[in-house]
Amino acid sequence: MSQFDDTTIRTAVRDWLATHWDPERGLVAWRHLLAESGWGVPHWPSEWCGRDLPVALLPGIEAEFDAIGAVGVARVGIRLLAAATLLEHGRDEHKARFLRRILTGEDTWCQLFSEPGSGSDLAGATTRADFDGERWRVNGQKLWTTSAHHAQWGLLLARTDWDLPKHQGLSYFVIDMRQSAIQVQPLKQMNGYASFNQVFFTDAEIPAENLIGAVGDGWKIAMTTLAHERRNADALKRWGRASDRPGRIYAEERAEIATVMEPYRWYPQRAGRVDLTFSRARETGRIAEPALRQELSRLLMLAQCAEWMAHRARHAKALGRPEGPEGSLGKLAASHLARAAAQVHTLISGADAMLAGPEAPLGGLIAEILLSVPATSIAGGTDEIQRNIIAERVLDLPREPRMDAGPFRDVPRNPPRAR
Amino acid sequence: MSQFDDTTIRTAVRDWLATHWDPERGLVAWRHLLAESGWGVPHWPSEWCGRDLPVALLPGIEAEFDAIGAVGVARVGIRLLAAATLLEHGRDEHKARFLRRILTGEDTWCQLFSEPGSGSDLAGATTRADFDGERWRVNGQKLWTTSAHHAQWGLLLARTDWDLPKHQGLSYFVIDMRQSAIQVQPLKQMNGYASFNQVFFTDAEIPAENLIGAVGDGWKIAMTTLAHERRNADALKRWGRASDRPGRIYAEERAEIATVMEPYRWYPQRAGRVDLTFSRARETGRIAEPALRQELSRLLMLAQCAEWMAHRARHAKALGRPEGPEGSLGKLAASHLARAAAQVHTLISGADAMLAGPEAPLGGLIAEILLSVPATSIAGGTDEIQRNIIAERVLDLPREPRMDAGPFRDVPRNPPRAR
Amino acid sequence: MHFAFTDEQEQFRASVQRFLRERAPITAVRSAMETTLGYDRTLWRQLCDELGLPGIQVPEALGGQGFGFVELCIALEEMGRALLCAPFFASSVLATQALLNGASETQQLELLPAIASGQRIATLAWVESNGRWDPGGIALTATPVGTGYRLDGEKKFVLDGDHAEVILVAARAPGSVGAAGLSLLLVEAEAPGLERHPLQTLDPTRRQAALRFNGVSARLLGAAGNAGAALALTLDQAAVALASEMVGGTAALLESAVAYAKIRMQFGRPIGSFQAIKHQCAELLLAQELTAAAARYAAAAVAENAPDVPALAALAKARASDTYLQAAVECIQIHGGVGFTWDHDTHLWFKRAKTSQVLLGDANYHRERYLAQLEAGA
Amino acid sequence: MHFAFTDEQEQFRASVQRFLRERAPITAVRSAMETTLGYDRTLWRQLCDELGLPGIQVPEALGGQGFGFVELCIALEEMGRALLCAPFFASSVLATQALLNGASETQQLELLPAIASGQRIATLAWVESNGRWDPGGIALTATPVGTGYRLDGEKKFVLDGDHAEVILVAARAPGSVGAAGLSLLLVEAEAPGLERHPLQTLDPTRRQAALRFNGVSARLLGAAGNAGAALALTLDQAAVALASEMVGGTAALLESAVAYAKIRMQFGRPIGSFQAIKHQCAELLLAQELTAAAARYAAAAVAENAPDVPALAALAKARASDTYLQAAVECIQIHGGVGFTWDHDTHLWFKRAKTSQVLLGDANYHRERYLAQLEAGA
Repeated sequence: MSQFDDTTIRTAVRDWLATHWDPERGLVAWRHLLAESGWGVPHWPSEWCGRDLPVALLPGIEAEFDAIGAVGVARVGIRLLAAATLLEHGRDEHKARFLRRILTGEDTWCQLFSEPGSGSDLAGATTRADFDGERWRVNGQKLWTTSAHHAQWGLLLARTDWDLPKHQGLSYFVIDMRQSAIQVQPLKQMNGYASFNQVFFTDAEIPAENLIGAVGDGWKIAMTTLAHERRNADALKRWGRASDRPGRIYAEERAEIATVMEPYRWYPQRAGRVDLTFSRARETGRIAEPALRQELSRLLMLAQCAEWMAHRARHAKALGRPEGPEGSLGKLAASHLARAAAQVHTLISGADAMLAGPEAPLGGLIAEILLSVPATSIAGGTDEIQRNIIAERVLDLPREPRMDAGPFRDVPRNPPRAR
Repeated sequence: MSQFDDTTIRTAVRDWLATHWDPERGLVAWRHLLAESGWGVPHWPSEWCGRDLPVALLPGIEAEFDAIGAVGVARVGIRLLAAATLLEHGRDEHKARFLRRILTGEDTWCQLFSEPGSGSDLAGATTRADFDGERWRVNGQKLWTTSAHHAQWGLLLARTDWDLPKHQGLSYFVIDMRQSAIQVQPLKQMNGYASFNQVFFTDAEIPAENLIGAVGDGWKIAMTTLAHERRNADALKRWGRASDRPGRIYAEERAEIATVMEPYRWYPQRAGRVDLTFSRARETGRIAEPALRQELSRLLMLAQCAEWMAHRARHAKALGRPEGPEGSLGKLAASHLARAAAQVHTLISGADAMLAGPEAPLGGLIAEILLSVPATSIAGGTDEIQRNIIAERVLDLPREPRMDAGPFRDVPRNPPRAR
Repeated sequence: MHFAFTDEQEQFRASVQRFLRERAPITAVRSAMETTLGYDRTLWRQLCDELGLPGIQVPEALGGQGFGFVELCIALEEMGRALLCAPFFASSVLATQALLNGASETQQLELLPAIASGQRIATLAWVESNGRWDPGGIALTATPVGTGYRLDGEKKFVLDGDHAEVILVAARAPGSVGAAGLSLLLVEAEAPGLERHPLQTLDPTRRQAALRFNGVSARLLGAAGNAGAALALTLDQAAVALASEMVGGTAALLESAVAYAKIRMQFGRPIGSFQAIKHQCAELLLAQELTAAAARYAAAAVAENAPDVPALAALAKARASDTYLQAAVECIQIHGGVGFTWDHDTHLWFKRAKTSQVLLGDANYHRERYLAQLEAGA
Repeated sequence: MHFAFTDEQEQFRASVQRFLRERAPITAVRSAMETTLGYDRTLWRQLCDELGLPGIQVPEALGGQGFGFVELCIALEEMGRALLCAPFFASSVLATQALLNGASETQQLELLPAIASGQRIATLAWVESNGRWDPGGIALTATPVGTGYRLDGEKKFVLDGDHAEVILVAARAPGSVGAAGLSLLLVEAEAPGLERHPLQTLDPTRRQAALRFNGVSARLLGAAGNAGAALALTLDQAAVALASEMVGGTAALLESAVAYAKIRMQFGRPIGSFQAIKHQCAELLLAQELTAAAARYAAAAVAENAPDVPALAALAKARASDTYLQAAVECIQIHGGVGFTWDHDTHLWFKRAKTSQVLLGDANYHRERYLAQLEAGA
């Protein structure tokens, strides 16, 4: 058997862990070891902290880590999207400079794509980067930037040519967030959380070598980042499972996860918490109300179907069939679910639905659901965009006539927002 | 007081009726008398069978007719739209030739606007009329033509210029339906009725003098016809109230009404028959089912609101305020009502909803409702078109980019349908 | 029954609208909702002194403006549109109507002038922790003690209950059940044994409180044990009033959504040129027109003491519950991400819509009531 | 539980689909539905001889193909797509499952081969004029007479009941109530005292009949008074089977709507380029994917005799009732006027959808059942 045999590999990693794993080691030092050994990201290229192993072997390797509670590389947050993008589009100098510190968790990253004037229409970005012969100067504003307040690096999509059609005039940069020309302001949401930031650039600087890909490749590279974002959306649900074992390294990992997961604390509520409806209906006695019963039953059926639809898509993928439409369909189903769940929670809570805070139902959790659900049909692509995607890419219905095909300079767009 | 005083006028008409009214007279002969006297359409110009009286006096005059049961001019069907259109856009020779026979009921008319390839997009008509120096020759196909099988005359919208933008290349004609170059075929609907026709033209002829307005005025004139159609839609509900009195003239009127009303027999069912839901729910005992109660209550509320909305619009109009958006809003509400009513009828009928014919609920009426309701959201402008109208003309939202603005010859359109 | 407002009524609406636009813009709402008191006393005084709104429907003989219930509802539409943050609904709708319906003439003469002038804030406490909106759910007892009564029990969801100076309490004779045995009683805010506890609400522009009555002395209003009908009427009238306020709020949301759809550009076009947005707005306008018709018809019915007020109140409130929330949800959706931010104003209406959805009973409750009314009448 | 079909199952689907496309196009459906018999005997024989469909899920020892319930449901999806006009559902689903669930082995050996081969058409008669789908609604009585039984009463909505040769009747012992005392009995089509009366149906592609039993002799199947569970199981299985058929019908409607939206031009564009149409189709696809997932999961559960079949059957049927009708209504809407004409085919699926909506219980009924199942299991 070759070196790629599952048993061989599992033996190898088990031996290596037996020698090196020590829960009292510092988190960063341990991850440097992982990066050097290639066991942290064994499917990455061997010259970049990996071992060139096929992805299919990852579960076995992870199982060996899990078996003894060994901590892995930094696996949460935007930094993963950065790593995936750099691996695909970065030059060797970029990989050398950034990848290892991503794995060790020394650097956090943020994604600077959305703008006040371009939400659904991401390619309509108007934050500009102008090359002055020596370096790029960035001016504009980004929005919905998670972790911008503690990130070292940002993945920036900026317009570098205004005479080309909009998708062609964008370039992709790594920008150092620690400069005074960048101001980060938290953005409070209607549910009281402030999970995102606004980022203002006033002649912020990027050295020439921080351009990723070629000038004008920005849209293509951003699509890579977003594909990984979608792929990781499912993973988010599994994130933050920090171990509660004793040991210095676990404590450090818990702190890391707490920081990175902070913005996502309300995400379960955003999805409507269908899981709470049946039990709440029984506990409150409202399950006896016929009109509620219909709504509740409809909701639970929808939730069950959405789960099956997702399973079925995953199963078909596992059988090697094409991925199919499940991305946007699943997202749209999640939107329907969240809205229906909010309605059912309201019906169950009755007058109590008017309350918030500790004295409110479930210590305010129901109120948090009611105030978070409206984000589901917007964040990560509105329902309207999902329906367009399904109609055009799954059902192959014709596209609408485009009004933004010419030089971007001439495309009607939103005026800059006052600060 | 002037001759326009209500009392004076009512006395005048009462005297005239006392002298002339005779229920044993023939219907057509009586209506010729009415046309000569001007009392049939007193608000029309005195040179065209009228008396130049203000519309406000009509109710009083009608009351005098009603008081003794005097029959009026032919008031039902497309002929009224023809009369309104000719009065506004016809030349004197047209009025002289057509108006009187419309009032006497000697001629029936049909409207030849819709085509297989142009439904929502009426201005996309491709039935062509070409002038050969002497007469117009018509080729093409019309659809949804009520009464085409017995009409003497048709109001035809046809394309006379293919190089102008689509609204400008249409002309408006009166066409003699009694020619062999016109074939009329009944069109059966999914509910079993055949209320409409398809009309095929193969070198059908129109003399030059039957052009209404100028060449290219077709769209503008068709709008006049359609405005009257909408205005008369409400009146339809009151049509067909033939008197059951004895007397030759009443028998003749009943026969006329039966012929003209035949295509509209299923219209009440098309609207969903909300009026039957509450009583049926009680009679079947289904009103005790909680889920049905919610649906039924929601439906009855909607029906009540739609009625108030219509009242409110009429009242505001009576106060001299601008007509407002009630046309499309009312039509859209009627669509929602019809669909919701069909659902409620289904819930009430349960297993019986699977039946049709004499043994089915209400002798098949419920089945007829279920099979007729789908027409409500299509006929007279689809829901989608109504929403566009509301959005653009009431809410003033911007129009979509037009793909059909150039010469009609170049506008993408449906291929002709095989016969 | 009238189907359109008179010119006088439209002028009245315009004056209230102008006043609120100038004195109570949304920035003022935001400031007021964050104060301890929960509203702006200065603005309240202006509302009283300049427009006389707090007693608009109260007869002049009782210190009011002598207009009718329709005018009250017009004012409420405008307050809903402006999202007025003030104890108007508690004092001028709930408490005022309870007194008009349930107190004796002498008591009305004594109590209403101060409330109608806006000098004293009153409220009505009827719902309890069980969350039942119908008077049958009342458990708090009123026990005769000398010439007065002693109240024992609790009330919850009392609008402006933490700061109101006059508290009308619906209570029942010990041992009674259902709509029988109910009385309306007056409690002063400072009465011994009364504990008032502000509730943290989803909607920061409408305060609520929980009240605990530990042997609180109270004064009977109207006849003892006979307040069931007056209370039921008051709640029906309040439902119509709330529906009117909700119609105004819906109008504000619809306007906001449409205005944004006209200027927001994506893909080189205003988003309002996309059918998805267009048709959503068209359907929302339809829902709003239908609901507004219901609320206005119901208001006229209340003004005329029509016998079908219970059915019409249920209809108006059920429709308003659905329509206001639909407008709030869709207004956020059309604004996209920015509509979900705190700094954007839509969430303030959303929170009012969400609260109004259940206040005085949700749509399911009122749909059931409506059908029961039809059955009783048929 | 599996979440996708195996390659073998997909091949089976393709062969059924091909067969139906070639031999039973919609023109053939139109001809068949207008015959007196209501279906095409030649086509039925081909269906039996070439594909062996009528006994697909019946064990080989009983004369069937020995495939499972999942394969049955795959075939039903394709029959729903093609709108097959044949007594398959009555004979191969209702009657066959009733025999498999409720007859003794000897009886199965005697009766099933002829049904599984398609030689004899059978049906199940359980619903009566009261329209109750649950076995508790049965009133027809079976009175023991010698070694047999005498049936008195009536049945309604009996699928293919006017021409079926074998009629399985659900009856109750005189005096029994609810699910107790029920028996399954066999009646020959020509039995004296049996009056069969075809019902005029909304859906001309699925015949129904009313049956009157005036002292009809019948033969007991299984144990006397003990058929309640078998009947309930049969109805759950039938609900899953019907849901599968409905999923296929929905697919046909969705394909038709999308295909038309791509070619129909209005305003110089295909109507499918308008968001109103696009988004409607996208939502319909979502509804269909969700419902298909439910029907397929439920079919697998039946195949595995899973304990939650009652809940899953309720779920699949409730969703299918809503989704199929939605597809039918919107397919007509997208086709516009032409979709309302007799010559256009959409109305045929619409009528099947409308009938299937209530057949075996409507969505409200099954939503209530689903929640009751969850409560019982929680």
